[in-house]
Amino acid sequence: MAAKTANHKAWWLVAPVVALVAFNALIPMMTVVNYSFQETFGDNVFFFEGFKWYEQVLGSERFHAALGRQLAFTFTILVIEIPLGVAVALAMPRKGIGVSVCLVLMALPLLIPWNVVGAMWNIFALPDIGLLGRALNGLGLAYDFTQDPTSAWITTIVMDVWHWTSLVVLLAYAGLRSIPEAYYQAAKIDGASAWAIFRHIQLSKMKRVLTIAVLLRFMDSFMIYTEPFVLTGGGPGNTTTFLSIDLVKIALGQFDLGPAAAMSLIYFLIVLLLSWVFYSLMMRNEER
Amino acid sequence: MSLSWMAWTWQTATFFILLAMVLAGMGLWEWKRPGGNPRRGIFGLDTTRGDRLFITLLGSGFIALGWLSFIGSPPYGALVICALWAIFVFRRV
Amino acid sequence: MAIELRGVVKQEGGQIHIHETNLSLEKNAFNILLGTTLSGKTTLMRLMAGLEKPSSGRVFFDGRDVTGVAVQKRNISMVYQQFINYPNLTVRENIASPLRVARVSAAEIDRRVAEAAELLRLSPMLDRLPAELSGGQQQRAALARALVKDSDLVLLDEPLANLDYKLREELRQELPSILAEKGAIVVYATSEPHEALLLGGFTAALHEGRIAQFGPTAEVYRNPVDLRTARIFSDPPINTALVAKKGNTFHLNESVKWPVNDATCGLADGEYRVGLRPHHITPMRRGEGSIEVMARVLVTELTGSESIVHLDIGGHRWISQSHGVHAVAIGATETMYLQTHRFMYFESDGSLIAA
Amino acid sequence: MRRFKWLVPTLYIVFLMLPIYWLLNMSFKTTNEILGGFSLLPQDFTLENYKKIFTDPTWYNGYLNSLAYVVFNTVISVCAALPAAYAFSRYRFLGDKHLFFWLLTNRMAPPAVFALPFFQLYSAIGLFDTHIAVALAHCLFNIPLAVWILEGFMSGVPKELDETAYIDGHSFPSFFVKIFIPTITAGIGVAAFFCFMFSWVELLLAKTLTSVEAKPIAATMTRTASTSGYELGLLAAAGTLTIIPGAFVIYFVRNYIAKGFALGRV
Amino acid sequence: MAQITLAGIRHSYADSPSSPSDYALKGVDGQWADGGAYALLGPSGCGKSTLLNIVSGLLQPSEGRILFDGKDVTALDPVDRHVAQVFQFPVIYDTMTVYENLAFPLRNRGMAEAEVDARVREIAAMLDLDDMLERRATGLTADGKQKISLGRGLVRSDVNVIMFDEPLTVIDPHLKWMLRSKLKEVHQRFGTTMIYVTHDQIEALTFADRVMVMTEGEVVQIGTPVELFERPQHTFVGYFIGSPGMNVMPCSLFQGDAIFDGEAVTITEKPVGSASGSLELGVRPEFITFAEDGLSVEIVNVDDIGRHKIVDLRRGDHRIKMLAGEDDPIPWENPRIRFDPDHTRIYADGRLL
Repeated sequence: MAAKTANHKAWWLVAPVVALVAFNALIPMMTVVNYSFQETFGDNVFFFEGFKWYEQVLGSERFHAALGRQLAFTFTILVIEIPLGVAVALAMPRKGIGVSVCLVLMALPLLIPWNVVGAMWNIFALPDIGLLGRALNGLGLAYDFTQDPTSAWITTIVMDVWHWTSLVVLLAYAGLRSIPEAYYQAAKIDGASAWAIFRHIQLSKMKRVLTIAVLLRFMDSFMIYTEPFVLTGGGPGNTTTFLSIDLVKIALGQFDLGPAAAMSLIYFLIVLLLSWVFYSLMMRNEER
Repeated sequence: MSLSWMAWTWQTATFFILLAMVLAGMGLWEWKRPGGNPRRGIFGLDTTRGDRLFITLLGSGFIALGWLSFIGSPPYGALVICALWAIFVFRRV
Repeated sequence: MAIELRGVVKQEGGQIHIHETNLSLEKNAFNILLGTTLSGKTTLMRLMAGLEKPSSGRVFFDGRDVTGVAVQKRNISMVYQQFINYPNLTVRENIASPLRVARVSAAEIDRRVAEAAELLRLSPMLDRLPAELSGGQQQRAALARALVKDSDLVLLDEPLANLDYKLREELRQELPSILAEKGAIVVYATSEPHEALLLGGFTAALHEGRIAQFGPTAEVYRNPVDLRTARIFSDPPINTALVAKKGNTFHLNESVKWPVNDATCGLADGEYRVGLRPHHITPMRRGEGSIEVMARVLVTELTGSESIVHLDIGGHRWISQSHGVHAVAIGATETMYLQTHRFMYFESDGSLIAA
Repeated sequence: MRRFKWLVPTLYIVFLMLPIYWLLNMSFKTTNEILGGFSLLPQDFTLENYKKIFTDPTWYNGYLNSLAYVVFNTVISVCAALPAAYAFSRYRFLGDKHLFFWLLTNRMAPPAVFALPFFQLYSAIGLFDTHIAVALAHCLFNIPLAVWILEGFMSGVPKELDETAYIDGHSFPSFFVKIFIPTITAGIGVAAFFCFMFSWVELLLAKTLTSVEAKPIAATMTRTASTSGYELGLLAAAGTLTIIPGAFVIYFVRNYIAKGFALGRV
Repeated sequence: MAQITLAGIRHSYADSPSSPSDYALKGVDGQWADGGAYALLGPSGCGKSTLLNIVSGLLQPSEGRILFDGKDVTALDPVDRHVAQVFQFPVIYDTMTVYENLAFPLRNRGMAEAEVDARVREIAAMLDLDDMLERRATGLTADGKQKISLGRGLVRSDVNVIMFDEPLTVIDPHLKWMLRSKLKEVHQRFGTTMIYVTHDQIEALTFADRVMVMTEGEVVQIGTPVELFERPQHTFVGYFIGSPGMNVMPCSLFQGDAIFDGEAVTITEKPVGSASGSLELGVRPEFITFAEDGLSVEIVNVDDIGRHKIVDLRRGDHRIKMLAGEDDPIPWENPRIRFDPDHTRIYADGRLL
C-alpha cells in the first residue's frame, strides 16, 4: 500500500470527533482529578487535601482486595472467552444459510441491555425457580449463588462468558474470512496438519482482530458493573464486589467522593498501562 | 453557567495548565522540526517523540503512586525521580 | 501545448524519490516513461497530475505555472494500473462522471458516452456494475472515463500491466490511434521495453528517480547514452562483458576477438564494458561484421517463432535470441555468430563512448 | 472429526439460548405461577404482562425514549466518525497515532465514578433529562469504536479511487458524499450496528442523565424491580421486548457482518 | 514422478448444471508424460486454473477421472497425490523465517533434519535466497515472497508433479526473465514433471515442451511450441499464439489453391477433406515477405520495434500484418507481398482442413 500523505489540514476532519469526545471525556476527567485531591461535605464546598486520598487508598486493605478480585475475574474470563470464541469461529460454517443463522443467534446476547442480562441470569440461576439452579440442585450439587461465594463466582463468570464470547466470535470470524483461499490450498499441498494450519495461518492472520478483542474485553471487563450488580449485588458478603461496584459503594453509598475519585484514577492508570503494554507487544511482533 | 461543581483548586489548575503546555510545546516542536521516523530504543520498542512523552507521563504516574504507597507524602522525591525518568526515556528509549 | 517540469525534486521523509528533473513533453505523440518498479514513473506522473506537490522546482503547463493548482482545476485524466472504477455506479455513470461534474448537458453526455463506449467496445455492458465485468472490461471502462473528457493531459500508469497477454496486445494496438484523435499530451508509464517500442513516440528512460535519457523511442533504443538505459531498454536483458582493446583488436578472451571499426578505432587501449543485444547473437551468419564463436548451451527456450538460448561464451553467460526454431542440445557446443558492429562500448562509469 | 464440527457452534448456540428461553418462559407466566413452582413451559399461559407494557405509558415510553436516544446517538457517532476515519485512513498528521490511542482510552475510565461529573456537566448546560444528553454522552465510547471500524473499511478502498474522483473534477465534499460513502456502505452498516448495540445496552450513563422525560426502558425496569417488589413476569416480558430491536438490527446487517465485515481490514 | 492421465474431465461450479455453458470445463482428455514440462495456455476464464486445481486435488471434478501412473487418484487428497503447487499470489507463513518456510513441506512429511537442511540450502542457493534464510518472511517484497513460494514448490524431491498457477504475475519484467530461466534450469536438472498455467504465451512457450491451448473450457490443441506456431489446428491457436497473431482472411478454394480477394494463393499442403462451412486462410506475419510478383497491397503503417518491424498492410477491406527484419528495406512504392506456401493453411469453421 502506498504511504499516506502528510496533511496537517486533516485535523479539520477529525475536529468534530475530538470536540465531541473531549467534551465528554476531558471535563469529567478533570473533575474527577479535582475530586481526588479534595474533601467535601456536600453543597459544593471543597477543601484541598493533597495526596491524602491516594495514600489512604493505596494503603487500604479494601482496595487491595477489590483489585485482586478484579484481576482474578478479568483474567478468568479472558482465558475462557478468547479460546472459546476462536474455537466457535473456527467451527462455524463458511457459507450458506448457516452463516446468517449463526451470526444472528450469536449476536443476540450482545444486544440485550446489561441490567436485563443481570436480571435474566438472576431468574435463570435462582435455586428455587431458575432453570439452571433447579437443574444443578437436581443433580445433587449444592448450588446457591445468593449464599455460596463459589456459586456466585461461577455464575458471574458463566454469565460474562454467555454475554461476551460472541463478540470474540464475531471478530475472529471476520478475521478468518479475510484469509485468502490460496493459503489453505497451499497448506493442504504442503501437507500441513490441522494444528499447523491453525498455528501458522489462522492464528497469525487473526492476530490483529484478536488484539482488538482482547483489548476490548480487558477494558470492558475491568469496568464491569451493571450485570454483576443486578445478579448478586456484590455479594454474598463482598465476594463479588468488583472495582466498579466497590466504587459506587464508596462514592454514593458512603459519599466519600475523594477516595472514590482517587481509586478510579489509580484504576485508570493500571488499565492504561496494561493495555499499552499489551498493544505494544502485539504490534512489535507484527513488525519483525 | 457555573463551574463550581468542577471543584477547581489552584493546585490542580496548575497541573492541567502545565500538562496542556507540555502537549502544546511538543506539538509545536514536531511542527517546526519533525522528529522523523521512529527509532528503536533499549526496550526494543519503536518510539517517536510523542511515544516517548506518553511513556514518560505514564511512568511518572506510577512513580508517584509508588512513592505514595511506600514512602508517603509529600511526594517531592517522586518529582525528582520523574525528571530523571523523563531524561532517561527521551535519551535512550 | 506542453507540460514542463523545471528542476522538480520530490523527497519525503529524508528519502529522495525524484532527483532534480527537467522534462518537457509535447502533445500529439506518445510520451513513454520506461523503468522498473520504484524507478519513479508513478511519482513523476503524480507530480504532473498535481496529485503530489514537488519538494522544489515548478511544473508548467503551456508556459503557465501550475505547481500549486488543485487537481480539480487541471483538465487531466488518469488511468491506473489497478482497475479503478466507482463500484456503486454503472459503467454508463462511471464514464459519464467527469461530464456530469462539468455540467455538460444530458444529451451531450449521452452522445459522448455512447461514442466512448463504442470505441472501447463497452456498449453492451453500459448498464452493469464494474464488479460484474471482467478485468479487461473494467480497465476499458476506466479508459473510457479518461477519454470521454476533453482533457489536456492524459496520464496512463501501466494501464495494461494487469491484463491478459493477448488483451494487452490488442489494446496496445488500439490505444495510440484512439488517443491520437484527442489532441492531448499523452504520458504512458510502462516497465516493458517491448511495449515502449510498440507504442513508439518519445521515451524517457528512468532509473532510481532520475531520467537517464529522453528522446524518440527508437533513438533511445538504438543509441542509449549509457549502460543503465541499455539495460532498462532490453528484454531479454542485454549481454555485457569486459573486453580489452589492444591495438586494433578487441579481446573478449584469448579466442574471441574482433577488429576495431570506424567508430572504435579512436579509443585508447584498455578495458571497456561492451553490451550486445540478444538478437545480435545468432546461430547463422548475418551481415559482414559477424564473427564466429564457440558457445556451450546452458538452457534453451523455444517459442516457435523464436529461439532463446542461454550460452556460455568464454565464461560469460549470454543470451541469444533468434527467429525460427534452432533446436540445440543442452550441454552441446554450438557455433554462434556475434554481430560485432552492433557492440556498444561503455566507459567504466557506464556512459556510452562508441557504438 | 470434521463431521462433528457443526456440534461446536450448535452447542454454543444452545447455551446462548437457554437463559433467553427461560426469560421468554417467565414472561408468559403470571407472578403467582412463577413464585408458586417450577415448570419448563407456562402452565397458565398469559399475555397479561405484555398487555400491561403496551398500555401503560411509563412502560412504552421507556422503549420510545431508549430508541430515540439510541438512533440519535448512532446517527451522530457515524456522521462524526466518517470524516475522522477518512483522515486517519488517508493522511499522516501531527499527533495522529496518539490521537487515535487517546480516543480508545475513553473506554478505560470506570463509568461508576465518572457518572457524577456527567450528571453535573449536563445539568450545567441544561440538557439534563433530554434524549440528546444521553445521545451525546454515549458518543464517548461509540465514536472511537465507529472511527476504528470505519478506518478499517476505508483503508480497504484504494486511494486511487479518491484521486480518480478529484481528477474527474469532484470537490472533496462532492466526492465524499456521492462516491465514497456509497462505496463503504458495508462499513457504515457494521459501524452503525456496533453503535446501536453499545448505546442500547448501556444503562449507567443513561440512567444518570435522565429522570422522567427521557427515562430509558432499562431504568424503568430497575425501578419496577425495586418499588413494586418482584413482579417477575412483568420484568421478564419487558426484558424480552428489549431483545427485539437488537434482533431486528442484527438481522438487517447480518450480510455485512458475514461478507462486508471480512472485506474491511478488521 | 508419474505419468498423468486426464479422462473425460468435466467440471461445473453450479450445483445442477444443465446447459454446456454451465461447465467451466467441457470434457478434457489428455496425457502428461513423466518428466515433461507442460503449459496450460489460455485467456482468463478459459478453465485452465480449474483444471490445475483438479489435477492437484484441491477440486473434485464433476465428472471424469485423473490417473497417476494408471492409478485412479480422483478421490485422493492433495497430500496423498504428492504434488506441489505454486500460486499466483505469494503464499508465505508469516510466523516463520524464510528457512522455516522452505523446510515446512519437508518437515511435515517427517524428513530427517539433516536432509531437510541440505535440501533447503540447495534450493535457497538456486533462488538466491541464501543470504536471507534467517529473516522473517513477512517483511520481504512481493518478488521475494514469490521466490519463497516457488522454493516451497521446488524443495520436495518426492513429488509426482509441480504445478505453477501464473506464478510470475507479481514479478517485475526483468526478474521474470531470471526466474523463468531458473525454472527451466531446475526442470532440466531434476527432470520433475512440471505443469505451468499462464495466459502469457511467451511464458508458456519458452517454459514448456508441450503446450495445451485452452479456450472456453475446451482444449483446442496440444503440441510443441513449434507445432503450435507452425501448424495451428484452430484459428484461435493461430490468433492466440504469436505476437502479432496469425492473419485470418476469408477465402474460397479452387482446384486445391486458395482464392483470396480474387487472387490465387499457392499452398503446398493441399487441404484434405470436404470444404464445408466458412473457409478462411491463415498465415502468420512471419511467413509473409515482400516480393516482386504477388498480391499488391497498401502500406498503412510501419512500427519499428527494434528487433524487427511490424508492417500494417491493407488490401481492400482486409488488414494484414507482416514482419520485416531490422535492416530490411520497406518497398514504399507499389508494395507486393507473398505468402509462404509451406506455411499458409486453410481453415473451415475455425478448424484446420
